[in-house]
Amino acid sequence: MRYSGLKVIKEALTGHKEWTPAWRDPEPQSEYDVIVIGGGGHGLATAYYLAKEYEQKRIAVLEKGWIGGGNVGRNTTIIRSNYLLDGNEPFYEFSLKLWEGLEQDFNYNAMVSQRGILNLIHSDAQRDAFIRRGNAMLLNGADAEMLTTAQIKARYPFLNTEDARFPIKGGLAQHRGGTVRHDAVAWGYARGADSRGVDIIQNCEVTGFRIENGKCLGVETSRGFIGAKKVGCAVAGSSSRLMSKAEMRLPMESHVLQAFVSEGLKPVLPGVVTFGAGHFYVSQSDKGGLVFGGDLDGYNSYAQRGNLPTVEDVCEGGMAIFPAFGRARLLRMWGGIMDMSMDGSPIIDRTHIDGLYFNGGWCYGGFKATPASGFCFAHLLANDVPHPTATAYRFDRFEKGLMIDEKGMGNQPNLH
Amino acid sequence: MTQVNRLAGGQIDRTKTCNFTFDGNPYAGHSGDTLASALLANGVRLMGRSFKYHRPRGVLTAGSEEPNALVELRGGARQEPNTRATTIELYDGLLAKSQNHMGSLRFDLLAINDRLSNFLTAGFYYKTFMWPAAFWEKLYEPIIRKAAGLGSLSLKDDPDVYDKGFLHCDLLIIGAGPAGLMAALIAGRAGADVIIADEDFALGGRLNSETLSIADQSGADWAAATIAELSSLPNVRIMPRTTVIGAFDHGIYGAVERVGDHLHTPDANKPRQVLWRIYTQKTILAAGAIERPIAFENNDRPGIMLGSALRTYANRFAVAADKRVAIFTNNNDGHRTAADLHAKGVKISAVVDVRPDAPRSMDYEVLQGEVVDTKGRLGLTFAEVKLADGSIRTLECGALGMSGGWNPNVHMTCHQRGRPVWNDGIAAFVPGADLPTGMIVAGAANGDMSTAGALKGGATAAKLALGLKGRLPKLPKAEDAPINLKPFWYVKGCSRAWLDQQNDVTVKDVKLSHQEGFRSVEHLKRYTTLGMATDQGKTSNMGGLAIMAELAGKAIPEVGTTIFRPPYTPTAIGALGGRHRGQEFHPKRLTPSHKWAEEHGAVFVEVGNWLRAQWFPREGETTWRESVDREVLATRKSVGVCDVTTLGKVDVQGTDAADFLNKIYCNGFAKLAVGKTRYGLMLREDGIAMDDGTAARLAEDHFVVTTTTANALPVYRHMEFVRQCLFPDIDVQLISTTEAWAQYAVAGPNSRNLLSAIVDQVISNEAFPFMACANITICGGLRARLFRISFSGELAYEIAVPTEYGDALMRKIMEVGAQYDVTPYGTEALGVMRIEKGHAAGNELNGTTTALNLGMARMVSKKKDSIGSTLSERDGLNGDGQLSQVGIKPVDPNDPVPAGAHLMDADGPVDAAHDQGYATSACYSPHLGHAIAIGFLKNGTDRMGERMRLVSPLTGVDVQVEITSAHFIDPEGERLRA
Amino acid sequence: MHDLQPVTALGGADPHIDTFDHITITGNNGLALASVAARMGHEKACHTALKKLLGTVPAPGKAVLHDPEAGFWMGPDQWMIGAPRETHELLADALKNKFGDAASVTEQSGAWVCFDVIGPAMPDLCERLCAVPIRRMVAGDAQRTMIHQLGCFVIRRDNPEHIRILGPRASAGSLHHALITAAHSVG
Amino acid sequence: MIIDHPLLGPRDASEFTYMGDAKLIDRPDWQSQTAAQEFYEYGYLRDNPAGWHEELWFHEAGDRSWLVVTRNTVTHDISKVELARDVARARGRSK
Repeated sequence: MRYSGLKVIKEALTGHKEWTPAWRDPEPQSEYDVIVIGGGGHGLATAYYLAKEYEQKRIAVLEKGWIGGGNVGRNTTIIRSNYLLDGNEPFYEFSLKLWEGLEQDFNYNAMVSQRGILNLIHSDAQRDAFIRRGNAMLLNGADAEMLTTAQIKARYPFLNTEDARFPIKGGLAQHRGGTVRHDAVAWGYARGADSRGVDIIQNCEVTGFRIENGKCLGVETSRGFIGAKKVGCAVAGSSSRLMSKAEMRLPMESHVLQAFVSEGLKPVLPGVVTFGAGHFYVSQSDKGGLVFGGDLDGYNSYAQRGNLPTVEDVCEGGMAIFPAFGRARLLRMWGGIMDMSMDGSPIIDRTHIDGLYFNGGWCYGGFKATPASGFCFAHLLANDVPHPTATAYRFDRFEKGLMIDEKGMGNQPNLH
Repeated sequence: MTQVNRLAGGQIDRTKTCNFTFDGNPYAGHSGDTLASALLANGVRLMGRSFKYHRPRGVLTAGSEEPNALVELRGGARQEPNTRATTIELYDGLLAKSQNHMGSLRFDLLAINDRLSNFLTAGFYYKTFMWPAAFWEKLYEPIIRKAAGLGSLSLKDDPDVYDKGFLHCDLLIIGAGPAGLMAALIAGRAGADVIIADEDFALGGRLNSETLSIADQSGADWAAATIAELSSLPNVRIMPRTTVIGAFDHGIYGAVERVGDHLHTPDANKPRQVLWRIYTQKTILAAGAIERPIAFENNDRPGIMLGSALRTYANRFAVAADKRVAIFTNNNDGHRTAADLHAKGVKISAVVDVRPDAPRSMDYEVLQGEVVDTKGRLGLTFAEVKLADGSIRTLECGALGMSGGWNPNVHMTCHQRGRPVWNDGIAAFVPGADLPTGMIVAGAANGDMSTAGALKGGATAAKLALGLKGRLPKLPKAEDAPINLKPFWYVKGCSRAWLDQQNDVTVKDVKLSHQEGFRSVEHLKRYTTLGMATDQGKTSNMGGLAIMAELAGKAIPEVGTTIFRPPYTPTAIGALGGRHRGQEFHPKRLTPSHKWAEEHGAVFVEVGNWLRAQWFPREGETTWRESVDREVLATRKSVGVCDVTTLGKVDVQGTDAADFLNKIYCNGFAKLAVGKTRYGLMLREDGIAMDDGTAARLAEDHFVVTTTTANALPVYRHMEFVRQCLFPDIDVQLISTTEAWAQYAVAGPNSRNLLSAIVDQVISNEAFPFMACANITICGGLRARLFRISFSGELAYEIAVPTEYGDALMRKIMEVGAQYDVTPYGTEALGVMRIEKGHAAGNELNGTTTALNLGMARMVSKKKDSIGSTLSERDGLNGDGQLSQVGIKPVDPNDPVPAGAHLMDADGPVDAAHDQGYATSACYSPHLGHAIAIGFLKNGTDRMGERMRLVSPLTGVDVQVEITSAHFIDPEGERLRA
Repeated sequence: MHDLQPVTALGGADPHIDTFDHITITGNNGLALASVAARMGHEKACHTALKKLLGTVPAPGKAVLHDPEAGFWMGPDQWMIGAPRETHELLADALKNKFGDAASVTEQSGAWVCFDVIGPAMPDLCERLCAVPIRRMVAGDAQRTMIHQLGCFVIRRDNPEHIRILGPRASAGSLHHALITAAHSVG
Repeated sequence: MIIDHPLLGPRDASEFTYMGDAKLIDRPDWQSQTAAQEFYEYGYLRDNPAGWHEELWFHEAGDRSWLVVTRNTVTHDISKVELARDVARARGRSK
């Protein structure tokens, strides 16, 4: 079924009888050509592009719970491609370009809203670093603009520039950045994949891999063994847990990142703002909630919930730049499990086991990467060579000393 | 306007009248009222509009679970959107406005959405607004956004202040209803440190809302007497107006106390609210229960509310919601409401009970049947009842109470991912076994719905929590009615029957969600927005779950609940931010010469919480460059002084001190002579440069190590890690002395002359050569330290005295140095001189550069074990194509060479694929008369003299440059050895 | 003798005093401080010297409020010793003489700002500053904690209404501001 | 969270700075034949278990002790807290 305004009107006039499930609820088959483990954004996107761009058949997505229940359904919905390093920027810019045509591509309105993202600058050294970054973005074909404090103030008149502990000395803007309705991304990919024959199997937990003579033959699941020619893992925060079943240790730790939303408010924030001297970033959703976040809690966790000190730290940052938010109320806080890699950059690579592929290490940048991650992982699964924008995302980069460390924090995941 | 619906009795203070304004109209109520009760007393039922369809809304509840009666409270900078009228304590002069309407509240133009509701079903927006692609941002989204949100912020800075605090107790009791009060009484009498917190301003919970008695007194009187006794116990802290917002790990709870919200404005210097972090051994959750509504056609009109709310308004606030009230119930609670209201003289139109065995009454009519529709545009006028025989009966009523049973307040039992379990007896979820550490649940929150059950539950919980021995004390006699409830969630055949009244989610939407495959409870929530409103589904979720369960052919517990998340009720962001606002966001660190620098007009800059003098403008100087150029030239010509106290300092002592430095620095320290200083480069274990500084050997077993200002803390932490975790038997003692010593750089050809007049010892070049260090005295005996080190490339010293003498030393240097025209210089001049000298600093030590990149590859000793040396040898960090530090100067001396610009081949294309490197630090060199920069270039050491392009498309720079050595000045180092 | 005049952490020559209804906050400029850390293998000798100096070795979390030298535990095998500045300006040197090879001694006089907070509202004030269980602490309890993001020592003195707070000297102004605001809130 | 410090008793975890897996104590021998491989694994590979995890915390705003905390990464329960120095010695580290 194709969604459109006309279809909505027709159904409204005829009692909404023809709407069918957005995706089927199939029983797993005994074997597939490709199994993607993880029904999150990346897994569903992978399946979608495998079917659509790489014309693969017999594909299944296995999800232990309900699709979209991981980080794609619990992030702060920001998209951007304001990266610095060679290994990253082309990939994230590819992703942003995919976002720009996504809704028409998969026929689902995910509300991709390019309302711009702004990183505030508070010191000369920070300005130098942001100039270098902005130049890297432009040299890679992305957009970037350096804004003066006056330009910023014109857009955000209630920004605290008068009594700021860390004076605002301008900002690096990416106008093509913005926000997306996160759940709809999972649903859109799921619906698009399903309509191309992909089996999306919920409540099917992978409990092990069947590996013989260095080759992966399929997966053991809570619903029995399912054979596969190729198995791709895209389970974000659960990566270490899953890959340990193939006796792999990953360059990664799982950390909790909290996110927050306020009560619905009439529009005040046109774009996304990031506070460069505190741990705070914020945007406003189409429903009116201020959606904001900050730093990791900082300790290994699989608990999908955080603690009070981080909540306070984030709100302190918010009050420092937007003192008018004091009278808005925090409505809900939640946590997601981040697959924090050792250099803050992801891995899309084959493993040493034939037929077993890995996609993970997204840290807290996974959402914006969803389309390109799916596209590149599909490319790798289909062709056994990396997509041109994802060649640096290899397992062996740590052993070889080819880290992609945007923040320069080294091999301590919670600092990225 | 008079208080037409005010009844007799209640717990309001009729001696105190509070005048207030709602939507510009003046009203009067009493102290002890909420805004909601006062509005109802004045006959106002219409208080707001719903989110999507802009349907008229009145109060649904009498508590913090209210989804409908949300207002903008106060005006000006104190305007507070989405404030529940049901929790606003009335004060004289209160000002409130309704919200979310275009035009007036009565004639809201956006009510057109209600006419279009058939088009605006759950998730409709995912299926449309996609063509043409560019129209989303330009047309559709702006329209949607404009309609979004409920109340509005003033966008003025919040004028109130907020405190944070910390409390410790043996037992935290959440909720001061019968269970909580009884628990507090037992624990308090037993001598435990008890905190009892309740969100309400009046303690007692439902006891204040019911006509039930405890022992021989009314419930409210028993509560008052109990609170009086608790108040007399020094070990009990009673906290009204305090909402416990979340249960965090290991017995930590967040609680917000509203100190000033019931006042016209908070007292001067006092906070509006306090965020308490409560550390407790045990917790009793006695948070009560919330009544649930029933879904039927048009069940959302103003006047339709929970039956328990009708009782609260009547019994506690002495307010009838209307002169004529009908009740729709599936259990005995509806009859309790009818009896209470009848006793107060309110006309009961009828009690509609779905149960065939409903109790009869002499006082009012009881109908077996269901309410199937209602009428009344801005407020309820009639309810249509379908009787058991199928006939329709119309009831005239201005209020209708819904009693669908009660949901225990399990919220906080689930904050650590515990899941509630289903209890058939009360047809509701009750706390599961997986509770937060130390939590015990009592009373209605635990599913004990009678007063006697609550008292007993509270007493038992207290005994359990404190491990008290012996029997429970005799509890007062109280109501102990059994539950008689027929689960009933919605009237069959209804469609526009509201579940989530704020977000406009109806039974029809749940059905559509199921039809389209959004059947998991989380999908249901996200697709329909059920339970995502400001009440987080407290009154709506159960109905949605029950209907989804029925559609899916499952039992309710199989469908499960969504996850309960903090905060329990929405919490002001200001309270979570506390005092850390404006200038107090982070503490400031001031240098010992700060006062002196202020007196001399310094401009300050923030560096790692320090405020450092950036430059010292003099009269007649119109740009910062003039000041900085002057400071640089004066220093290089004669002598300058700069406060460098901010550099981290670590005192390293012990017999293994030299060995220790050998481990943390990549270069060697074992052979450094006493009285000498050496530059040290510290690597992270991954082989990347971490920090640099100097180590001065004051004695065989004593070094003073310096770090960069920004890295003082992480470097100290790293040193302790190496000492305690890697080499636990090493005899080294560490302590930070950053703030113990005031330290000044004195630089320039006259620095020795100047210092000779201060230092008591001889500091000739022979006696005190380059890189010497010593404990000295100055000015006739003050202990001090002297280091002959140079960041500027000049003959230079750093001199340190105990911090309390720092101000005096600065003044002394300026006084003594006058004859040499000593010039104070700030961080800008410091930066210029180090760039001229090619010294790496923070911009170069950016966490991705190696010793090799910095031109110090040979420093990494291969003869010893040091942190990072092994991993620094990886192939990817060595060999052809590595970046190395170079100098960059413009071919045309008038061109800029900005930091952050990228290096490209002179004739090649300008794009990412041809990027050769970048400029890290740049300045105008007054010494050379043109701009210079240092930066990193691929194979840079082999490219001296090469012409390249330096481009910064971001800032519009594209210039020809020449690659040079980074040592722009005195490359042989003759000056600093002079 | 040298002619350099010391200044207090808040600037000026005289201690700063702030008086509220139920609290007095006094800047205490009269302390000389030095840390003492036992050398590896010389822990016993260090303890002996400490005992001789203070009468007893301060246990973890404890201070010995002894005259003229007092001391509190800072970390494993590490203590802070304080004495009146008037009589003990060269405290570190004196201690080094007493401890010899048994300990590393580091002057700390300039590193800290000291405030004495006295009054019946002291526990209320403390509750708005830091997470120490102030009402459960007894005389001689010394805890390091965070006040306004600053690492501080909080020492409960003999007078039950008295606590002494040692904070980083460079942030004396910020710490003082935090104390004053809290005093307003509870005063 | 509360960390029950072996010397100081229960302290708010916000006084501590977190580093990661306590296996970081087991730094390889730089002179080993396979030092490069060992340091790579030491520096970069983690078990990252969902369950009990021995990890390093630094009492930054306290007594400056490094601690080894045994904590469950799913429930956040803490079962054991030791001084890292004692753990390091027990694992055979010296100087």
